[in-house]
Amino acid sequence: MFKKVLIANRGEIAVRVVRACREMGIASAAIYSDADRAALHVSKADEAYPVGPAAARESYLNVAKIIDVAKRCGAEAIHPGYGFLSENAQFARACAGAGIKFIGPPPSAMELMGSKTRARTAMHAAGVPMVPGSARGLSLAEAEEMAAKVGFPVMIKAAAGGGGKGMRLVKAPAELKSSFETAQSEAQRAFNDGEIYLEKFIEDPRHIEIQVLADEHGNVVYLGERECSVQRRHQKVIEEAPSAVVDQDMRQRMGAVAVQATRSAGYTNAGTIEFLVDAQRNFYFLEMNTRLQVEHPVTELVTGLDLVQLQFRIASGEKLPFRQEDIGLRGHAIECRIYAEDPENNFFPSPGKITRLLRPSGPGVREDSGVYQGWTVPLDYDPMLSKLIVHAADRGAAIARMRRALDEYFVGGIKTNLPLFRRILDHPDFVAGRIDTGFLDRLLATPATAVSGANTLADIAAVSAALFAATAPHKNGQNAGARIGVDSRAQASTWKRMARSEGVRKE
Amino acid sequence: MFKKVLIANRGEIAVRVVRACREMGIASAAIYSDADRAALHVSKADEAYPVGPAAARESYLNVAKIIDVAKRCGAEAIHPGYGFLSENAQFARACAGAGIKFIGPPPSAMELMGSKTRARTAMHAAGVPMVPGSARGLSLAEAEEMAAKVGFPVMIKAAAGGGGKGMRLVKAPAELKSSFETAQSEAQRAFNDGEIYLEKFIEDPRHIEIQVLADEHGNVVYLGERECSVQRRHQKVIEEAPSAVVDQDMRQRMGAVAVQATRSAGYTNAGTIEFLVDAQRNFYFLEMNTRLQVEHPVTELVTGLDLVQLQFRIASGEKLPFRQEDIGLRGHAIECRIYAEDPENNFFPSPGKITRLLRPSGPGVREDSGVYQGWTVPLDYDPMLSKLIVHAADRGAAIARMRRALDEYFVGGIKTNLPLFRRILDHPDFVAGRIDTGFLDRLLATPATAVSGANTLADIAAVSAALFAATAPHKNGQNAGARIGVDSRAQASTWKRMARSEGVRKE
Amino acid sequence: MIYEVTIAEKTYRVELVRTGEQWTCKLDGREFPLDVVSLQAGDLSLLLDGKSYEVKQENAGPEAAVVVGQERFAVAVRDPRSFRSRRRAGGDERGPRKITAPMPGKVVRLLAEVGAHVEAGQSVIVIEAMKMQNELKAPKTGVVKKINVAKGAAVEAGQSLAEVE
Amino acid sequence: MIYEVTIAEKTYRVELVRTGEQWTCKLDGREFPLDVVSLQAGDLSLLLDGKSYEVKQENAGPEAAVVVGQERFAVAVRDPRSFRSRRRAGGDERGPRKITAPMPGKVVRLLAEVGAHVEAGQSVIVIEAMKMQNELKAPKTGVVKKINVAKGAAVEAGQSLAEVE
Repeated sequence: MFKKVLIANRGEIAVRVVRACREMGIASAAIYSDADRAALHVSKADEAYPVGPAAARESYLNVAKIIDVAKRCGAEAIHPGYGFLSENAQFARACAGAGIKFIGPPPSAMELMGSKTRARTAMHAAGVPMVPGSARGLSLAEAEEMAAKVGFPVMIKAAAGGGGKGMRLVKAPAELKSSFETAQSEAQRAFNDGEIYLEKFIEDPRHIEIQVLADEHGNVVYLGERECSVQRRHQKVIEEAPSAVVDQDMRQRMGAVAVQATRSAGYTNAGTIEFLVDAQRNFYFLEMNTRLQVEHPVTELVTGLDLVQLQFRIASGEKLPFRQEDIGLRGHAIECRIYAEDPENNFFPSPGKITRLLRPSGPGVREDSGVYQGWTVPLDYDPMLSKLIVHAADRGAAIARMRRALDEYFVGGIKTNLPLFRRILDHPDFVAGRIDTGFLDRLLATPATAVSGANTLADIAAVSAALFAATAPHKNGQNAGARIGVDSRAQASTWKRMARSEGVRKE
Repeated sequence: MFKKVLIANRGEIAVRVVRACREMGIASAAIYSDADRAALHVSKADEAYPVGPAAARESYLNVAKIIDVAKRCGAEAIHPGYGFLSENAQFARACAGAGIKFIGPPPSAMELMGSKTRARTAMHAAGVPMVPGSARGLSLAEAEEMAAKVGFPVMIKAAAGGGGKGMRLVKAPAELKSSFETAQSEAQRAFNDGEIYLEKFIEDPRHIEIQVLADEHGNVVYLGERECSVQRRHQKVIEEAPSAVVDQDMRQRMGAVAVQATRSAGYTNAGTIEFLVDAQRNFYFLEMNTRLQVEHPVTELVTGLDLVQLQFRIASGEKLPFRQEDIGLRGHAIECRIYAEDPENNFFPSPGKITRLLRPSGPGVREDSGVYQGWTVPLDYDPMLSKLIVHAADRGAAIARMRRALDEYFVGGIKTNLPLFRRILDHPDFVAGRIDTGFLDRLLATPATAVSGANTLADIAAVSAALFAATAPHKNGQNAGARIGVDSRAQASTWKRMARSEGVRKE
Repeated sequence: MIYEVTIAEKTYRVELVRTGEQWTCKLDGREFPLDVVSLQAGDLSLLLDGKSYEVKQENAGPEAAVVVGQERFAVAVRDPRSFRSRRRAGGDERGPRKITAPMPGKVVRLLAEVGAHVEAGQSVIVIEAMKMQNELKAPKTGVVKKINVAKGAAVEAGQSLAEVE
Repeated sequence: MIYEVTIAEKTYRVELVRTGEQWTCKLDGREFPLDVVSLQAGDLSLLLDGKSYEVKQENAGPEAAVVVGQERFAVAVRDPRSFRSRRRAGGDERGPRKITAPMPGKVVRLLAEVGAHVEAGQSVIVIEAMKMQNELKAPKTGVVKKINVAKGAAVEAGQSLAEVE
């Protein structure tokens, strides 16, 4: 096993990998930009080295600098996390060139799957079911032609894209040009590659993906599926395992296709095959993510495995410690991605200082966080704060548990999307498992309903707001030092005991 | 299912039960003493009612008051947690008398098992293996006689005892009198019952217990064992599941005995049969705990079940939703009991205000806590703050995970036993599973070894202490407002970048 | 102390009287039995008729908010003697027809010119931040009266970028 | 600023110079490269030769302590200009031969009388707190010189209960 691993990432995934290193006795080396000196992953790692200015291109995407740091600090391997350089084949090659193990697939497989167009061709050849569309990059003119052929609506995608960036749904010919250009410029910015292709848009599909693990000795297994249909702007918001619509038979068929795709790509380490599933439960290859997924914890909870630790074992040349038949799924897991964004304001990012952070705990609750109370969320990167994941005996219990966990979660100082999750988890369609990639947009199109008992709650809010104002520490004048009693004994005044017993009587 | 449940307890277990209620859609009613108005279980519950002064006898042990509150607030059932009234048959009878369901076994079974002496007689009759000793309460004279018969060392126990209270090991005749009297007065104080009995002391036994669940339709299952051998003064400190010495065959034999004991006692709901296991892996009945155990989470993690939710289902008349053959154990779980006590000062309780609380999270980590940052731990009750529980694929991975979780755990303002756990988890005997009830005393008899690299750490401690002093907010004089830079960008000064690159070179 | 607290257009008159550690409270004249303790700064435990409420203070953006249980209430607290709070109270009124930057970022495209007619909801400006492009839409149907920024400009949160009239 | 920090009988001389947000540091004369940021009050992130250390301030009991990574260090900080800190530094010295109550509780039994000979480690007083009885032992072999409390008395943390000489 490696003695030291450099983690070429930041935020919750860097912390996640540091934890895996700590548990395996591997020294962890973090990197940080000038914006991240005080970030959680820096203080949690055994070592930390600066790699440049805040702008990702000059730090977390700075291949030469990162390789240099890895060599200087004696790291034997680099874990790329997700995003940033995790799907960058040149980076993987640079690691190999520097004698450092890249913890992920071989560059060839990354390139094949990294190009959506080449991947489509290869998967098509491997007999993997595909959505009709172009198998290569298109000019605007070609795109218009192809769109006419397969018929609107169509989906425009960046060949180098991922995470919804450089991706646009086009419902009518008139919208094609501006969407094409927006996607192209976004892709150029995000991936430095403006290649765009086009596919028939499947109405209200489910997004279901299969986790695979492949060692470097030819063993490939699948770890069941993840249902990722709750999305906004093609960004996953909630993921769960297993899927409400996948039975054992469908799981085996999807798994077999995923394993076949993995083998045919010469793929190793952890990977994910994403499928679109239509209303008849037909599944079509969407893309392969050649890295650890954000949502890997739901698979960890239902399988009882630690995917990051397995990534280390595979990368260090070990064989998979189990076979397909050893893998069982127990219970149901759900993940919510907590973002610093304002649900009341079109989900715009809401960076800033976290003044309060109350985190859920107790049975079946896991939080993978990249932040802490007092941390100022920088503008410069993806606004995900943490992932809240629950595990329970079945889907109903998991939903109830997630509601409970969300009730315990509080972030002060910045806006987050926490309120959105409560709406989703209370929605009858979600509870019934009737979800597809259009579910969240439909939900957001309907106004949030007022809560029952809102009047009492509003009264309490009003009184509390006054109390906070009256006891604010910075407050001057005659209220200075006004405090709400904290000594509980001092609270047991006569009139309050009276009020309480009245309360009891009123029950 | 019940609409409202009153929780006749405090601290982490009250919060644990509130969470189960929330997840099952049951309204939770908390009770609190004057010392606990600001306690976590009060703010987390849906309702909360005062039951009297700080002294437990006047509040949490006040049967009449608690029943009265339950009736007034319309609770259909009462969950007693552990400790306090959880094993008090009169309380269970009072609940029944008031038409309130007591969530636990019938009073008759509590009384039978609650009296160690009657329990011994009954279990003996049921063919359960026993440790030689007295089957009934003894006078001092009788105790001396019995001790002479079975031979020293002997164990003196309070018939009504539990949790090590009123329990004393006596190694020689000379110690018998004072130990007998101490145990008796302690038992009188704690349980208002001075009955004392005596048993042959098994040298260095393991303490292994079996969790059972019995519904009210005659179905009884066992949920595997818990190894609780790491104890100090007969108080469990670390528990784990499964035990390193229990194989499937032994598990089935212990389980069969436990189920037999449960049936013969007419027992229902959750219970635990404690066994002593000697070096030859013979097991002897120790006692039955007629309530939920502190350490129930390790069983929940390896079985994937929620014991508190199952307690509710059983109490509301449902049948067990599974049979023995449906129950499987996955992975390994370990629990550490975090106490407000000073390991450097003979583990005396260390109540006070929690000024900082940093809690572990991430993969496989669960915390069941009864406290929060800013809470002042009262003198009046058991000093347990929370339970830290981890789950991983095997025992080795679980130990590594617990070490990692402990590294993330920080409690400021009061002393805790956190440092003790690091010593235990690093001890080769614990790592090898060579533990018995004498393990911890032996460990504590040897001085803690200094850490490697202590010099550098001490340098850093010295510099940091000076920095804390220099930047202390209350500090007056010319240092007023001195601050350590928090804006990371401001940190990237030339000389520091230099220092860093030197650092890199030194690697 | 007397405060005027505005929540969703409704204004409450909250009268607090403190005697030692004790508070008594009148809400719009009604006696409001107050059993409250501070758990930590910005976090209250409040008991009312036996019901337990945890109330947390959230300070996001210009307007304050409190969270009661899971319900979030935007609040504007006005101390009749205070001046500053009057401005904050204004923060809750209907906004102007401006297009403002909801967070710091960079203007990557302008989709309309001054004088152009725009439909309500039509995209006018695209800003990029945290690697996401976001289209800022016209708050109403009308004519673009002003555009205060150029393509490529860095903008601050709350900065007025354009006006539609 | 100059501080004398005592850790396990060793005293360090720490010289801090602050220029704006920057700190430079000398430890016993050695230049100590200081790359430090405050994560939150009482919590520092410190980088030294690339190694990352999180340092937390713990204030338990009379003596201060800092935790570096997982290692806890009892520290006595002495500001040569400060008076108060001199007393705190004293807190780290060897204690007297007193038997003191380590926490508040109630005396439930006295196991020796004034004038009695006791062996080191022999129980002298039993106090009960949090429902646990704890036997306070003689710190040394000798004669019980004083007993300051009676059975049933409530005692405070740190209170001197008896003396052995």
